[in-house]
Amino acid sequence: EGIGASLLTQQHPFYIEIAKAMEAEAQAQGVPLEIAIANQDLSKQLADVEDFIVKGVDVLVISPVDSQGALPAIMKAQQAGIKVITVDVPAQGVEVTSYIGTDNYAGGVKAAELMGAELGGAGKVAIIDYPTVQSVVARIDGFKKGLEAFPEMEIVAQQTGITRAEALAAAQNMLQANPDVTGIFGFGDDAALAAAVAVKAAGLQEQVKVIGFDGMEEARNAVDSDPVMVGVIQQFPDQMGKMAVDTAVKLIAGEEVPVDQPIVPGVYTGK
Amino acid sequence: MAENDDVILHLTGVRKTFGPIVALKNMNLTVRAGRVHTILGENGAGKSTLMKILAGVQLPTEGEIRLGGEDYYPRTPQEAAARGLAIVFQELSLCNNLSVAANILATREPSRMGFISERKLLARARALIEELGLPVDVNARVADLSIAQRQLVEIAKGLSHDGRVVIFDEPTSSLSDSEAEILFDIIGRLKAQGKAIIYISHRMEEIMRLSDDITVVRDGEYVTTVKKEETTIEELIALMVGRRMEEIYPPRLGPAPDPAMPPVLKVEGLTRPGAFRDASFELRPGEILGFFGLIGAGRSEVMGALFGMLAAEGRVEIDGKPVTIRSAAEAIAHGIGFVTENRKEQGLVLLHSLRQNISMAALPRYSAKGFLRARAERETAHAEVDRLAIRTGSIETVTGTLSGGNQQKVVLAKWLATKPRILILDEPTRGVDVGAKFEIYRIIRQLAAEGTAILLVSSELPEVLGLSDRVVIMSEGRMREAAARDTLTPERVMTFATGQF
Amino acid sequence: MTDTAQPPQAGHSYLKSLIRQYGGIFLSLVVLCVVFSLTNDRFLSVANFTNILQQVAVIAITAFGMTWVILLGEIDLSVGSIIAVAGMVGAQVIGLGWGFAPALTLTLAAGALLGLFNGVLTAKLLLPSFIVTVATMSIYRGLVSLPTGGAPEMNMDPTWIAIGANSFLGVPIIIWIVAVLFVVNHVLLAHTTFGRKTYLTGGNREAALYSGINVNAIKIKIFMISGLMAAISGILLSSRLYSAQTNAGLSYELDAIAAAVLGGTSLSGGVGTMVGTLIGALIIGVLNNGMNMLSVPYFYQLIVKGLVILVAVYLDVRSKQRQG
Amino acid sequence: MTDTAQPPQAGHSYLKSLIRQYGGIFLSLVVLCVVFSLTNDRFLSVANFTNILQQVAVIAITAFGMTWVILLGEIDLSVGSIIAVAGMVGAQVIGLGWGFAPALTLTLAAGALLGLFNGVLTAKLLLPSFIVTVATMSIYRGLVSLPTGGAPEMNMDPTWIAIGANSFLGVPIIIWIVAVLFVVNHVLLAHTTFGRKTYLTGGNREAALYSGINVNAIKIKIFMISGLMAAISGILLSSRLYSAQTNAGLSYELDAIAAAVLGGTSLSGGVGTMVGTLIGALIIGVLNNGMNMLSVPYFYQLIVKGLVILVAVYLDVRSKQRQG
Ligand SMILES: Nc1ncnc2c1ncn2[C@@H]1O[C@H](COP(=O)(O)OP(=O)(O)OP(=O)(O)O)[C@@H](O)[C@H]1O
Ligand SMILES: Nc1ncnc2c1ncn2[C@@H]1O[C@H](COP(=O)(O)OP(=O)(O)OP(=O)(O)O)[C@@H](O)[C@H]1O
Ligand SMILES: [Mg+2]
Ligand SMILES: [Mg+2]
Repeated sequence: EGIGASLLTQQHPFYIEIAKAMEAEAQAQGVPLEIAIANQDLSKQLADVEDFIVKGVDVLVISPVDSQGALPAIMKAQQAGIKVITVDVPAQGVEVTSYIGTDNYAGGVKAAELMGAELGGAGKVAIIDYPTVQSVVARIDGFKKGLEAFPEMEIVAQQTGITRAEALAAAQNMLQANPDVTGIFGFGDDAALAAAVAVKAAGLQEQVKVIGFDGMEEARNAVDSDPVMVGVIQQFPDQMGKMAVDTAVKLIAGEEVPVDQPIVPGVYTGK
Repeated sequence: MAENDDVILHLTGVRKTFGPIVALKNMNLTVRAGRVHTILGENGAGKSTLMKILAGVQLPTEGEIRLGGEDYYPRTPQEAAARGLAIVFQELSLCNNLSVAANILATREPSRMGFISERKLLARARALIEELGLPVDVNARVADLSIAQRQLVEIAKGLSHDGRVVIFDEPTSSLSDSEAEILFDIIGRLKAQGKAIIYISHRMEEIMRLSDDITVVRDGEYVTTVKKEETTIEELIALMVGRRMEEIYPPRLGPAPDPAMPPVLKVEGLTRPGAFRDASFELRPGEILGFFGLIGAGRSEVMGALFGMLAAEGRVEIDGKPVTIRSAAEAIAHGIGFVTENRKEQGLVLLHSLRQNISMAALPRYSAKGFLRARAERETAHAEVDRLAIRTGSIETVTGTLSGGNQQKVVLAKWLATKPRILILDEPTRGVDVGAKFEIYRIIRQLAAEGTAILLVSSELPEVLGLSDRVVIMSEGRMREAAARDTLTPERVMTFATGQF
Repeated sequence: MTDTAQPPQAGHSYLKSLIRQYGGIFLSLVVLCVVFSLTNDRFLSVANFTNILQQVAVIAITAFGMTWVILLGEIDLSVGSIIAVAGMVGAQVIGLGWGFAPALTLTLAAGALLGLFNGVLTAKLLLPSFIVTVATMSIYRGLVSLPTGGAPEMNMDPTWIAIGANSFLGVPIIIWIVAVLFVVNHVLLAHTTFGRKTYLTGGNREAALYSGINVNAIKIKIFMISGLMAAISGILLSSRLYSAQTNAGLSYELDAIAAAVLGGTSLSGGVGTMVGTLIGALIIGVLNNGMNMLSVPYFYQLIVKGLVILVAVYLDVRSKQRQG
Repeated sequence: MTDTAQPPQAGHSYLKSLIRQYGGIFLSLVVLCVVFSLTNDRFLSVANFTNILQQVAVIAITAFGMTWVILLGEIDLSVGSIIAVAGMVGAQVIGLGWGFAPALTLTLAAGALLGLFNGVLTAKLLLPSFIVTVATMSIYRGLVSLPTGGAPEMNMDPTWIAIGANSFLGVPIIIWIVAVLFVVNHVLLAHTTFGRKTYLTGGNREAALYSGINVNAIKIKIFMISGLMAAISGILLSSRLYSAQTNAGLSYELDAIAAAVLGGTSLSGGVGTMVGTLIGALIIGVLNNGMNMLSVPYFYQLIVKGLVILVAVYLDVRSKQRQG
């Protein structure tokens, strides 16, 4: 009966938005919805899905902790006759009924284009990454690919900063080691906001521009008010969540749904 | 020493250092089959260190050791056991969470391909215990045993090795006389079997009773070896401490306390179910009240209850005012000090320096608005180390590295530093050498003369009779008799203590 | 007084002594099961218990190894990272096309080797095991990411996957493995001289030395057991996930320690049993599963989980005080 | 024999005894600094040391509190969660418009209260602190997420932000705070009866009881100190981040324990100093900073960090053995 949703985290505004939008839509449609949080742990996600199977949900909405690693969870659900929709993070190695998500690679390219425009096509860039998350790796790959269009731009440092505190330390230390950096790309809002703090703490606000990814409210406000934050690639979690529930409802009703439902990210540069 | 063929163990010039500390300087020893060879020396003279070397626990720094005519430098306890050496260690080395049987046969459990036969283990341990005649349940967990019973287990464990040389390092320091008798029987049998026995003790009477040969050590150095028949207690003490000592129990200084004086402590009907019932007595300033009883009589529990560490019912008055003491802090605030019987567990922080141990029960004295008065603390520590003649490098020495007897003196120092009005001494001279005992007795006398009221719990009858003004005798948790010292004879005391009156 | 360091005596009164010894936590486990069955009809089903056991397998096996370490009075914080390393070694060897048996062997060897490293540093260099394994936790976690740069590695070897997916005699293979490892660890600890030496060493290191126990050798062996158990956990995990994740097993060391301590193992060494650890792991597993079944929101799950652990240990401590 | 439980004696030989007591880890710290200066010119600059100290502040302050707990022979795994709770309480109170002073007061009170809860459970109910704080780690982490459902909460109060951003007499306020807290904790531990009672209780609980020390009161107070220090860390962290993150401080407990143990605090209690803990925290901080400066990839950083910790403890243990 109803929809089971397994989301990879609940400590990120992006996923909180998705969860909120799903709950709102489920209520509007009058369909039961249960949400489990994997807390970035693949085996917890598998356990959550197994528990959904025992409970007998009709549709599984899942944002995989890992594209490949979610395979057994998805296969188990499908073997139990449950239709699977992936949200935000695609699954690899298995066909799902539908995928709803941002094109992260394209978003990364857009971030590079924005960076190039802001820096006038020349300068030194630092990156804050999160190498164990595939969607982030796609963003970084897209960003690097996009920068190739600017021969006078150079990536001089790349460090990992998973939480906001870690990102702050990484940004500070990169700026210390490379005082001629003029642009920082943060893999997410947290990384970008932390980088902006580091830039101001180092007194480099005239020199360094920061671009983020996700585009949640806090980051958009920062773009509006903080000259260091020049822009953010904006995802649309509210659309994602609503679309996921709508798709699930259609599946319960036995309707056909498209296999791929991409949501093109926007570029937010303020007023 | 002619009969060289009987020599089993022969040491010459053995030296052992721990960093800058010299524990053994120049030690010689010749042990013969079928004889009990006692090693006598002050606390810290190096006796236990020597035994640990023989047992394969420590290696000598220098020196020659020969066992049965062959070189003997055991590197592990197993090697020592294999070469025919059995040892009962001074410090208890039992595992509290395991059963008596598991401890006795530790590492030698009856097993097939590594699987222990629990049935055979019990049977073998029981056989051994029965053969030795020890009153211990092999199924019991060591943690549930009294210190005396643990000591018996330690003895059984040591003797479970079949040795040509059997070492006892202060086996009687926590045994009462009746249990000690069992041990002496065992030693007699071992001797009859032709084994060589090395015996260490500070109790002169038992040394004279058991020994054939006696070797005296001083400051880690061999002094001399004498035959029992050719010496006296007085001579041995003189050899050991380097001076003559006429009287072991110093006489009281000044007059006996006036019985008409109001008591500083009055206890009426103190009862703790399962431990003791109806304890009632009075204690006057300057009085030494002895508590005698066999081990397990419940004396320590009475003291624990007085000190607020154990719950009990009854009436306690201090200076004529009824008090309820619910914690050690309250007891100390009333001027009570408590030299506990188990120094390792209740007495000392072995990791810490002497200075920190000595000040620990008197911290408020060294506090100015919560800050430590370091200088005052150091001065007290120095004064107590001097007064008790504690053998230590400095007041900053880690207490755990001191010899057993010196650790006991630190416990005493700790409570003297609180300047108590009422001082409870529970087995205060356990493991202490004769010279130091005399010092401690002298200090007890002096405290009494200064007006301190003293409760002296001891399992050594001579000690109780030698020091007390009055004596309380307990057995099975009840007071059997309280009488002035003059009215008591050792026989009379034992009658009450064993409940045969 | 029962001997808490010892497993219950065999014989007809086994169940009785089991209840006496594990009264507190056993009660907690039963109460949890009853509460969850009353609130959700699907909780009490064979399918769901299979679920729970499968989900708890990784923690339980790691906790068996951890019990040894804690009994010695030591700690092993690196097991979470070893779980990840094991999965990665298996996946890499399979990737080389060497097949299942070599992959299995090398994975187990890797676990034992990493444990050996912990043990040697602790025993021979006399470093505190806490700091040694905090350091190796970081080192092993770094190592696991080197072959793939942090990305997961798929491992679709059919035999490897069968471990986590198939059944034998109607019972999932994972559960067989947990059962066998439980029995092996229990027997080794309770009925062999090696187990006895472990209790002796953990209970009183000096006494063990005086008894001639080679304390260092025991310590090294036990860290190897811990590494080996973690490696087996890693195999099960990667088998269930069809892949080796570089962040697999993150912070599992805490769950493993919690299971052991919940089961009555004392962190100061010398006291504890495998039975207790198994019950401890089951409590954690039943709790996670039951709250999922009740759809308790995530953050409330964290709170409830903490509270239940507190209540369980409290009951256990109190029931032991009563008896003693 | 030097007394390892005590800070060096005051006086002209202070530096000498400092070097003797902390020879091993002090050396490691110096070597690390030299290596990083040689490989990167910008490492050795006032700006960078300010950086390091700011980054290390949170760990150092948490570790000061942890040192107290470990000295007692206990452990506090809940500090990471308390860091997060503190940030959230501050942000919520600011959000209510009550202003800076009430926010600060309530945050500190919250930290002390959560510590009190740990302390009471450990001391009064006689539960092992490991399991108590594993449980409250989970409970507090759940609580922190309740007000926002897991989202971060902005805290743009100008005074709050000033703590992390401004300087006083040319030195960042954060560094002043670390310095003051170091001195306060050091003096409290080394020169007051409360500190002495802590050492004694950690060294031998029963002997402390018999000496009239109120062991339970000490334990409760010390868990409150630990909670308070964690709350201060939480304030600094949220100030630097302009917001309260619900996952703030995750796994910081391990860093704090590592700093204390690296600094010579013994996990079995009774031995350790604040000076040692500060050096331990600095080693961790310098290491992270230096490797970032050298652009060492993340996974290699993990490996190097582990190795350096091992070497540092090894040197320390060896230098202590040498002295006797
Ligand atoms: N591990 C050690 N480290 C440092 N010093 C030690 C160590 N073991 C023993 N000592 C020192 O060696 C000396 C001899 O100690 P030992 O225990 O052999 O004395 P003992 O003759 O058995 O005394 P007692 O009669 O009090 O038992 C003492 O000064 C003691 O402090
Ligand atoms: N460390 C201990 N652990 C557990 N039980 C103990 C311990 N010490 C003593 N007991 C128990 O307390 C009871 C009395 O103890 P104890 O033998 O100390 O009596 P006592 O009258 O004080 O004798 P003594 O002072 O001669 O030792 C015994 O039944 C014993 O089992
Ligand atoms: Mg001795
Ligand atoms: Mg007694």
